[in-house]
Amino acid sequence: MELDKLPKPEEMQIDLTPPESGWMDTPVNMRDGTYSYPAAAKNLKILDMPNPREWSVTADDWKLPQNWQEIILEGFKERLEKYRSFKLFMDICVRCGACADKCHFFIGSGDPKNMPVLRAELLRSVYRKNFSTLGRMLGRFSGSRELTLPVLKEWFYYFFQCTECRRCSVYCPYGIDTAEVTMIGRELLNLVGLNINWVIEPVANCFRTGNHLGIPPHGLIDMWEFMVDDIEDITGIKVDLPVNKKGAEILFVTPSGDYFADPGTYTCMGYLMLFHELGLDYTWSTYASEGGNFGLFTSHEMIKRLNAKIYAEAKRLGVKWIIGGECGHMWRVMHQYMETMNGPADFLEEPVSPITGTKFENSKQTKMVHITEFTSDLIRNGKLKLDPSRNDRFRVTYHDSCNPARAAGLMEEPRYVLRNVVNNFFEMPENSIREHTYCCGGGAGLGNDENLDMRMRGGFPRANAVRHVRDKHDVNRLICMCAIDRATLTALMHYWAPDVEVGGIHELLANALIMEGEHERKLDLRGEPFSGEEEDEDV
Amino acid sequence: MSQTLEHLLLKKRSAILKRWLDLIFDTYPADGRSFFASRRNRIANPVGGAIVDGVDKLFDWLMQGEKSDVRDICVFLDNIVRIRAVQEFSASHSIGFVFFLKHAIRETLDSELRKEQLHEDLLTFESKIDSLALLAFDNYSQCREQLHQIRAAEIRNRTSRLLERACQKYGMPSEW
Amino acid sequence: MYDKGKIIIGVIIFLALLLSPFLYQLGKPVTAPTLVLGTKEKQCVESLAFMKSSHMVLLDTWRDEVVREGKSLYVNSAGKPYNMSLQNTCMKCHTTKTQFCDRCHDYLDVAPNCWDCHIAPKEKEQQVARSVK
Amino acid sequence: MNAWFSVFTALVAVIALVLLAMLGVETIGLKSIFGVIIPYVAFVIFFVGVAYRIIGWAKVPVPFRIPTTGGQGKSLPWIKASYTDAPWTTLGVILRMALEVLLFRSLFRNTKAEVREGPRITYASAQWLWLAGILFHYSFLTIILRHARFFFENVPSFVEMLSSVDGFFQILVPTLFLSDLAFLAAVTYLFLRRVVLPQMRYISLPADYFPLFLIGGIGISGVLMRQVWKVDLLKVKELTMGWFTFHPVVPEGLGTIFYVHVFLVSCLLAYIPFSKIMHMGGVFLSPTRNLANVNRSERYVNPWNYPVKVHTYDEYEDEFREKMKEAGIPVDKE
Repeated sequence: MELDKLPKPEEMQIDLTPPESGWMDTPVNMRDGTYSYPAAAKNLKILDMPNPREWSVTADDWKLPQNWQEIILEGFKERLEKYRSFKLFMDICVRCGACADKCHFFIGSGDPKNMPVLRAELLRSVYRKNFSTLGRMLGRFSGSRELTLPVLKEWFYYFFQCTECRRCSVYCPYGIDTAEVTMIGRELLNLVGLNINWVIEPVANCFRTGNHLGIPPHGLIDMWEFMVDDIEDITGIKVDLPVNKKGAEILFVTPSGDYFADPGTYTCMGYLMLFHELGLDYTWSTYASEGGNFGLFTSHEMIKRLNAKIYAEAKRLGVKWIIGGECGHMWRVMHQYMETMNGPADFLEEPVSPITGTKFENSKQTKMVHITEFTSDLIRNGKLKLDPSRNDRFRVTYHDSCNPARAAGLMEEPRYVLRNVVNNFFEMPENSIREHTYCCGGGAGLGNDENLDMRMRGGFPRANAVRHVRDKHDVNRLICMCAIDRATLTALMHYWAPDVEVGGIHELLANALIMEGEHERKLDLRGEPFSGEEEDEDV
Repeated sequence: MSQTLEHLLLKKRSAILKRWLDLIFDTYPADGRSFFASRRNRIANPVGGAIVDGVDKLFDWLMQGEKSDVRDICVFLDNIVRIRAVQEFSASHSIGFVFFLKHAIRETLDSELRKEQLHEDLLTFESKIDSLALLAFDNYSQCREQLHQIRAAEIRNRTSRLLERACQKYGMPSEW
Repeated sequence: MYDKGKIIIGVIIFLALLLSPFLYQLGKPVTAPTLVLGTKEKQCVESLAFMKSSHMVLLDTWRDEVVREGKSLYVNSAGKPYNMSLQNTCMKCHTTKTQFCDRCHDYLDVAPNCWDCHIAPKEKEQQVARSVK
Repeated sequence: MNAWFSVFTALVAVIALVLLAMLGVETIGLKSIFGVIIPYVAFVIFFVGVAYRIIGWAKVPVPFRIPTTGGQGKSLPWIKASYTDAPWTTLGVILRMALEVLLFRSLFRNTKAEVREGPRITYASAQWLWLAGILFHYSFLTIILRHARFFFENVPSFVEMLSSVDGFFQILVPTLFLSDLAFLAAVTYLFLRRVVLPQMRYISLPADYFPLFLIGGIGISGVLMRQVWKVDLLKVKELTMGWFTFHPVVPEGLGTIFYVHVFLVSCLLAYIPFSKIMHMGGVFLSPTRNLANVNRSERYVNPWNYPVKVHTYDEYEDEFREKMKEAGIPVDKE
């Protein structure tokens, strides 16, 4: 640019400040770093999903089927007849704006279409046009509009810019849940082949091989054995590794992020050590090796297709009940969908802890217990020997993952475990934890690389609350109960609060766990000395 | 900086800062603008909080004259630049906010500057703002660079165990 | 799952509340109360229409003028003077509170605060009731 | 659509309705249409429309149990669970719904923390929306209940109590009701909020302003009729009792303001089934609020659950059998 043509500072803002035109007339601006790449055709083919093709988000032509409008409207109608939530949420919003400043994407970006109310209005406007008498009659005055290509692009952009975290739903006077709206919005997009690869590839992999990365069974075994070796190095104990073991009492399912991705792997080692120490009769499965379910980010049908493996495997192996590991959206599926979709699991028994004899009454129908429910019961009954001082190097805070907090009500159990395994635990500000928790910004399939800027923006409210406790209490470890969190919060902290590391609950538990026959432990699961830097030289 | 200009800047501090903030918030969409500008707590409105605080500190730093420490200012600057580095598309948009201060000062002190013939002093002060902008540019580049590192680290982390195992098993170098 | 039973009960309750005025009266015509004027006088202090809609304003003005300003004479729009007194002017004609004032006030559920201070003139029925007691 | 255009459109629509009533009654003299026919038609539309909409929702199933948990769920006996925010009993659900419907519980959560001077963060609740909402709905309800004196021949006793409490301060003659004041204040706040806050202005449609103006118009015409252009209440009740006894009469001498009021109310009634005001029924049906968080302890049936294509274990083992055997993983076949 020539110097004399440089814009003045006040001119620079012109293209950023939208004119006071209404939202209906403001088309979406796809910027690099804020959208996700489309799903590869091969993945759609594996899943028999419609319109597999290679296409680009920034291209004008999205290679849609000729009658795409008809397909979407047909799908719209079908879903209005199937989901009361959807129909109701289309009808009763009064646009009071209570949700507006609750969305982490809006808080971080200021983009008005990230206000939950407007995100839903993107669908509602089309709903009014096609399914409401007054809307059809009054046209734009009632806030209705045609389903055009720009509208569709807007849907794609903003429904893949919602992490389905449900924070807005907590504040809505009518309980309107944007996650429900986004889920249906994505289902509609899927009907014409609009989806993102970071969702569809894990789905395709999971469908075929049982886990998101598409690791075949022998690869899994290899990974687990690797962990067993690491544990032996650290503790001197070779832990059991039961895989696909028929007749075991318990099937253990956890997200595959725990097998492959740091820092989830340390949590996974924690499970292995805990179960070994208890002498639990349990098994891992290579077929049902994925707790996470990216079907949740695709369609209700896809949730069911992927989730079916859990009960099927439990039945095949003849276990009595199931324990689920630390994961976020996995627990939304297990808690709210699994039993309705693939149950009743009457071939299983009501879960009873073999160690304490505690009946898990709250899981008597689904027969699936959350690992922190299981562990907190152990601690409560004094079944674990713990030395929390081993974790003294860590000043810990806890991030409630959206789904366990707002869709399952799991808030106290993880805290109870944490308080028993660390000495320094600090809560983040009240309006950013428990049911008010801020999303990591990378849930619902948005945790990909191309979308990094958007994630950093969306995750800023969370990171900012972490920074608050970091500055106030020198917090250096952010604990979470979700595989996606462990991955995306790591990146988020790297950018916003570089001295805070991310980890899982059972990693810290395993650090503190005094195992029978262990040699003197100097290193934590990450191979770092318990007491901090001064012993570095000894090692 | 002459006594008079400093005096004026201090006297009109709040007006200048307000104008500067307005200009910064104006770079956001109308609806976000009002949300960011609303006086709220940092947990509920972290962007607004960081910008309001940051602007305050930057101005004070500029007023400190010779005593000011560059390391301090980098921290304050970072609070704002780091946010804008992931919000805005272009570098100029991200760091241009520094120059808005010039605009805010000229606008707020217009008549006084004329009356007291302070334009020369102003130029001196403005060159300091220019240095600030250069620092902001460094800072912006660091942020973007960091994002690239995060990207790489993330891909590595995602399958770290697999790769480590593969390297071990097949004798490949583990550094990559 | 539909929860049809609960919803239908809810809708029925709502609709019943809506219909309650119709059901309560059950189609019987309601006649407005007839007032016993108690006098042969053709003309009240002001016009009939005004008295019907705004007698409370007139009485309120009277009260204020008598109590606060010590005036006692009211000249109506036709120039005719009246003594501003509820008991000596109004009730002189409309002698029966129960059959004049109350009929309308009860019908329309209006609770005027006149009788917080004033004592209604004794009516025959009341006297009878008292003597029995 | 520009935000101001939305305000303008809605305002013009309501003014047009007022003028229509004035014109119809004063100039053309269609008192029986505005006093009887339109109210009847509006009532029928309201009655049938509301029932139709709610039954329309009821016909659609709730396939999954999806409560939003606003607190600790019921799990181990020694963990304190939140009875109303993550209810696990029917009573808990009823209480949650009662809090939601009667006290606007979720809106009340709208706590906004504020930084005061100094390093400490204090949390102050900024619940103006909640307050205005509560004021608006409760004063509206009070006003409707007070109107029962026109709906029943023998006025129920609670109406008099309500009126005496409502007119407690005895300001002006006839007494100015507190609910009228609160109502007009709340409507004004709700309107100003929409136009003053840019993000509210951005999301507001003519369909948001129209009912506000309409309801405001009803309130204003009502207060005017009570305080300024007084009407003969005996005649008003003659007319209203005419409706409810199916012996409609149009008494002479009722002022135009009365017909304007009645016409605006009729418009509101007829508009409700087509509008967002249906939230009054919808709030009861919201699946994120009216379901117990007993997802893992009780069966929930999806009426349209259908079989889907899955990848079975046999298919899986067929693909990986050799590798599995090699890795020492037990297999079903061979």
